[in-house]
Amino acid sequence: MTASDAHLQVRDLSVHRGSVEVLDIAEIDIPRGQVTVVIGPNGCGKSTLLGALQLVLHPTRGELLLDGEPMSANPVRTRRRMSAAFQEPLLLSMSVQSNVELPLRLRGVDRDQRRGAAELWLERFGVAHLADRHARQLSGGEAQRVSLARAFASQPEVMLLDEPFAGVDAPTRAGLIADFAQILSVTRPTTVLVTHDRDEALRLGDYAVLLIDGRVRQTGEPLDIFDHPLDREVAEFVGMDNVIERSRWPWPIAASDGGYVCVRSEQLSLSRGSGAVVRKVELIGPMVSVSVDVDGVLLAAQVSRPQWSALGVGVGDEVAVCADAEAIHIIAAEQGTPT
Amino acid sequence: MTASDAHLQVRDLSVHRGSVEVLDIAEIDIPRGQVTVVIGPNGCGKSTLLGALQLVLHPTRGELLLDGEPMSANPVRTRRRMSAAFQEPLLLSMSVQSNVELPLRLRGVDRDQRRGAAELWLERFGVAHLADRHARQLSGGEAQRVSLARAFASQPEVMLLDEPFAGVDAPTRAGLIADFAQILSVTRPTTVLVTHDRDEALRLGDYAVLLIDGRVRQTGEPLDIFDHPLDREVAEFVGMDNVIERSRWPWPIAASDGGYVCVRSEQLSLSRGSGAVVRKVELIGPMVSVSVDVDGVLLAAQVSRPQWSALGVGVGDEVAVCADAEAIHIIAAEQGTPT
Amino acid sequence: ASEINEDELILATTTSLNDSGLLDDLAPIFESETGVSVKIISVGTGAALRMGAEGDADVLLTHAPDAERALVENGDVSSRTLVAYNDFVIVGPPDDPAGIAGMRDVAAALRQIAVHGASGAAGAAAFASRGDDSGTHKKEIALWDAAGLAPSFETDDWYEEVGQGMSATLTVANQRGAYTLTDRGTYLALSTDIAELVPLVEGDARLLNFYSVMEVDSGKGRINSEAAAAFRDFLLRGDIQAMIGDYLRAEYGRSLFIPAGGETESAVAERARAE
Amino acid sequence: MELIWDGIREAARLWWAGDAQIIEITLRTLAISSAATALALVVGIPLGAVLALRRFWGRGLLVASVNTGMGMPPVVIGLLVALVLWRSGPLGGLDQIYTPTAMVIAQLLLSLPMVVGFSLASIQSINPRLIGQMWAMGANRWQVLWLLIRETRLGLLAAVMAGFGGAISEVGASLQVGGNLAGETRVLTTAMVLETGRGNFEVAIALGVVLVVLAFAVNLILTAVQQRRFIT
Amino acid sequence: MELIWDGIREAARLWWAGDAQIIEITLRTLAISSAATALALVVGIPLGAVLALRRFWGRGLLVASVNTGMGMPPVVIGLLVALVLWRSGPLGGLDQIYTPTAMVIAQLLLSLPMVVGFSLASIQSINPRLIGQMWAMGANRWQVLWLLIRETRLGLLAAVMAGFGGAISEVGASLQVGGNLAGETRVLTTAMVLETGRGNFEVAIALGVVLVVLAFAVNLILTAVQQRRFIT
Ligand SMILES: Nc1ncnc2c1ncn2[C@@H]1O[C@H](COP(=O)(O)OP(=O)(O)OP(=O)(O)O)[C@@H](O)[C@H]1O
Ligand SMILES: Nc1ncnc2c1ncn2[C@@H]1O[C@H](COP(=O)(O)OP(=O)(O)OP(=O)(O)O)[C@@H](O)[C@H]1O
Ligand SMILES: [Mg+2]
Ligand SMILES: [Mg+2]
Repeated sequence: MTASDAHLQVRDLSVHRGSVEVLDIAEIDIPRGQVTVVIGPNGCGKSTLLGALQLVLHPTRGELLLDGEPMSANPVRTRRRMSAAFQEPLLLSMSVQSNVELPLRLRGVDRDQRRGAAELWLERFGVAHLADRHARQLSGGEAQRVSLARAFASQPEVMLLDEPFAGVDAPTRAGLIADFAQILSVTRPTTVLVTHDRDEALRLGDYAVLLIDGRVRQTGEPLDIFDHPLDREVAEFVGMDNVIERSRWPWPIAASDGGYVCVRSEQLSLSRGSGAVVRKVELIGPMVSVSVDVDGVLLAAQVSRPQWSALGVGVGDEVAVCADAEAIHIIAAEQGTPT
Repeated sequence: MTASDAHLQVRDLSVHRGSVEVLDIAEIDIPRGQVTVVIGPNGCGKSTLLGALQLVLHPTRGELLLDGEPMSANPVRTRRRMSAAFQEPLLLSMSVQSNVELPLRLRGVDRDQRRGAAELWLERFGVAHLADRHARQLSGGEAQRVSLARAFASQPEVMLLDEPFAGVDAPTRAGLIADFAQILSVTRPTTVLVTHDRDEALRLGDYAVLLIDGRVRQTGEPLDIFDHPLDREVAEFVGMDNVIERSRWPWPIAASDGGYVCVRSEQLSLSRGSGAVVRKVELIGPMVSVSVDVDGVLLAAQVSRPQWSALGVGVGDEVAVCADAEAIHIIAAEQGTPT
Repeated sequence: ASEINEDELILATTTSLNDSGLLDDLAPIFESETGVSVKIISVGTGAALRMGAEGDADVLLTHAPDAERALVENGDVSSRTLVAYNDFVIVGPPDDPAGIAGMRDVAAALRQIAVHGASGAAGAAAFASRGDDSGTHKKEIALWDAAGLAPSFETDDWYEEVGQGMSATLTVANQRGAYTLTDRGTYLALSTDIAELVPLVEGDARLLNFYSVMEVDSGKGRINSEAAAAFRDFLLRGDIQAMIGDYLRAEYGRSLFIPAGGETESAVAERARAE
Repeated sequence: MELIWDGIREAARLWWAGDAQIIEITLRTLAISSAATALALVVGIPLGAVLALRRFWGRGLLVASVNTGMGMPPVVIGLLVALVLWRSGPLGGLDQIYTPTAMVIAQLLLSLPMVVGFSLASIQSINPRLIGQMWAMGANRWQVLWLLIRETRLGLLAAVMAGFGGAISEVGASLQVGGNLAGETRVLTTAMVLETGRGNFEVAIALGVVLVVLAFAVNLILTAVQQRRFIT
Repeated sequence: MELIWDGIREAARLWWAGDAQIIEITLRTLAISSAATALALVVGIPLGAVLALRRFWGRGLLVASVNTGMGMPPVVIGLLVALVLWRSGPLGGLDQIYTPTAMVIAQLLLSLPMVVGFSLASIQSINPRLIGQMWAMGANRWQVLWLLIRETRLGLLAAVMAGFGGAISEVGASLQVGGNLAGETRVLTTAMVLETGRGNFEVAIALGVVLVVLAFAVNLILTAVQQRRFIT
């Protein structure tokens, strides 16, 4: 991505909360018209980053650029090119309809247009029947959907969404994510989306930024981050259940010392045979999580229930374990032990 | 379960919010020392049910029994046998430590014991380092963990948890769920847990109650509900992606008219062969979602990426589709169209 | 609880008298002699008389002879005795637009103020009335009556009803450059702060200001009649009368109150006219 | 005690009889106190918002001063205003002493700290993240103020009522700067003081009744607004 | 204007010289107004909480009455208390008229509506779900009240300051029921009125200065408490 493709640019940003520096970012370029997902553990600074981009939290240092211009030159105008749905649905004490209309009202959009937009987006997020409700009288998921509708209703250039689907029920969420991808692909706002959910990150994200402890640790395509974490901590965060020191890895592997071998439990396949002993079996919904012992190294594998029953083994039995060469990711020594 | 196994009993409960009846429950028996998960779409009344059990919302009709005694006889005493973590982490404006100690303080527990309990549970939920922080100065996930620690710190007989892990990051969540299962299996409080997450429901729930529109639609073992929904709406809620009218089902099936055939996309396996045409392929993280056309009926299938690449087909190609007989669930006509 | 409280005496008096500070000097002497504590309640004249009528005070010290006589006739008070007197003065702006300075006939002076005020001439001075039914206000009305006039704020632009105490009325008159009728005590106390007002008319016998002590009738309820009688006698005692006469004399160069214990008003007026 | 009944009866009678003077006094009272309260709101709410939301040097002292203002005796305020407006004072040339304008100024100064103090407290108790959300929605300074007022209307209306209550019930300053001139600056409270001094307790109570009924009517309306949208 | 400077100088002089009388009056003022405010808090906060949290018939009217109470003129309250406590009144037998007790009662009645009204507004603006959480944690009635006070201390302290300010600065009622007796019921405000009447403007202003300094000191402390734990 060249700098001109970057719609939003973060340069040398430092944000303090209280007296602690919770964000210290050298640079992020957020591509225009795409979805950038921000991932990272709790308290790593994701919401703080969104707050800074929305010019709501004031950085102690650094520059934020929108289309190459400093965002803080005219904060109100900048904010009006953006919209945000924060982590808690912060609705004002007025009706749902008025809440959704509010950003448009603040921009001086006339009544009819406001009304139309609000109705459209409430409908899309499945809460049109709540339009006349007072905002305090909503269930958790309903409030979240209203907050999303509000963020969309002003059709901004840039959208900042903090865990937009966290409280939404599973089937609706699946539906919304599909819709969402479709909506975004049509109107193509630049979107920054914070999420804890890997599926969401992979399905919606064109680009991902991974924060740990207030610093950018990896950026790139979401799938690439999930499959090729750069260091041990990232590997653990992206759900590599097997992060094994290279020296202990039970199978032969390209030489070079140190570092780690990572593989996801889903990507270890089990078959009838020998080489590993089943140590623990746990049913997790439609999947079976199996802990197997290969030459003293415990590996986690996950197979579907039909596959498991076809295998017909139990704790203490021997099975064959096979790791797809493609699925194995190696972290080089110098990266594996970050300072 | 006999009535005496039921720790909490709900009888003929009706709760209004505003002037609308949002909950109308004939009966629920919540088994002692087990985890009952409450599931259902947004706005179905899950939080309202927890509120009523906590004696915070006042029913317009009905009875709530704890150990067979009416809960409302002595509300304060009853509440002190329980604890709750609500959907939004409702912390008071004091330090994190004081928040966690508060339920114990209200029960007159002495200072040292309180402090010990608070430290223990903050530690377990990974937020011990935040003990002296003011409750307003937390990230979303941090606040949620503090609220959980507070619910656990008083070690109550009954625990009511409303989406306890919604804002917690993925790896921590996996860890917490494992810990949680372990903690509960040791101390065995009676737990009522609201969740949107199928994995959580399956891993933690001994018993499940499914609400739709304020009514109990199905109860039983979580897996049973997920695999054997009683009607179409439940089937859709539990994520049966393929709910096909029996008459349109492309394969032979035991006679009897009407009703639906349901199967989860993960449980349709694809293999080289013919009989179906691939219509759409979507990558979702490590899985591949495939839409196939079998005699004009569109079915959703899901396979892992290695499997998919092994198959080596693309849109327009033919594949063989096979539904495990075990995985197919049939909804009889009279149940399939609920009134 | 309906017994008489023998230890305290409630004295209702007018604000202008209390503001002079005289009673603050006398009360401690009475208290140390009798052991009865005196509660000096300073209110408007009307309120003081009303308190007597309702039995909410034991003894009254006021300066509104006509209204006081009504109380006597009503039987609200069992005695009314003159204690001391001083005089009222008409004060006004030093340039004296109505030209009343030095007049002896107060009624004529008032008529002149009225005529001047009604003329509406540029720089015409107003008259500020207490307008609060106090002793001073009642005196003012009587004087207007003597002048054959009955001005009112509603019909006469030059006539203002302040509706406050003497010092406030003097302040208003001072600010507005208006004439007003004041008791000499308050005028003297305030004279440094109301430089815009000078005495213009004084000396008319009709300007005398009589202070009388009244014992509230014991039939009014829990009246401490014994102490009330003692207080009346105390005020009339020679040494106390002398103290009253000397009060602030050094400061102002003249008596603020002229003792007249037990005398009649007409006798005092007679004597004053003779001077 | 019958005095009170007499007073109420007297109030009804005066009002029924359409006593010109009492009506005039009542209207004047309402006009002066409403003007003072309105000014106090226009100045006080933005000031309260600034004190609540901005951190600057000397803010603590300013907040304490505002709070102290709530305890500023009307007599002190009256005296200060009088000193300024008296002929000898710096603004004596304006000839505003003993006019309704002077009373509006004094009552404004009296109710301002109340309005600022309670706006401050109400706005400070809003979730700061909600204020962030307001900015994030693209509100400018004035729109944020408007939204803050909407959100805190419960507290602000209490402030309005306290401010209006403080203004209309005040007497010390009104006497000093208004002079209680009949037909010019006499309001209900100063008339009451006068009637009390006169010993006309019934009339004083009657005026009090009128004042209380007036305040009650205003507050009934404001309370209706305040409680209207409150939901359990 | 020099009057003010004279007054300030006089205040400093009196205070420096340790003038027994002014110290005595100041302490009495503080004692009476603190007692009245404390009582107002003890009675008013629970009342405000009940009005905020419970729905019952007549509640709206009661709320409006409380709000009206904020506009109750001190003179009306003074007159009513006096009518009750005067010898001729129903409680005249208690001999409490012209005592500090009578003044505490009058000031209590004056500051109570302020405390109730602002407790009501503050408690009503708490998120109702948070109150649910308090109950859910097993708090009994009094513990919930305590937690509500903790949560709303911002608003409540404003109420305390307004209540204290109203009490200490009030003069009409104190004069009527206290009688301004030297050494017994003379407080700063009534002393100010007396000195003003006597033409001792410097002394009056000096007393006013003492009063303002006192109110400022108290409010400085309360403001420090109020703003202490507030975090952006
Ligand atoms: N304070 C309120 N006043 C009126 N209606 C309310 C109120 N709170 C919730 N409701 C309504 O009551 C119903 C049940 O709400 P509840 O919060 O129990 O849902 P829920 O199952 O917890 O949903 P979610 O998954 O979104 O948390 C919803 O339809 C909601 O709109
Ligand atoms: N108001 C505040 N005052 C002080 N510190 C704060 C405040 N809010 C958040 N923090 C701290 O700042 C850090 C970053 O918080 P932030 O909310 O950005 O985290 P996050 O990545 O969004 O986490 P989550 O996934 O839990 O929402 C955390 O360590 C948090 O404890
Ligand atoms: Mg966050
Ligand atoms: Mg809920």
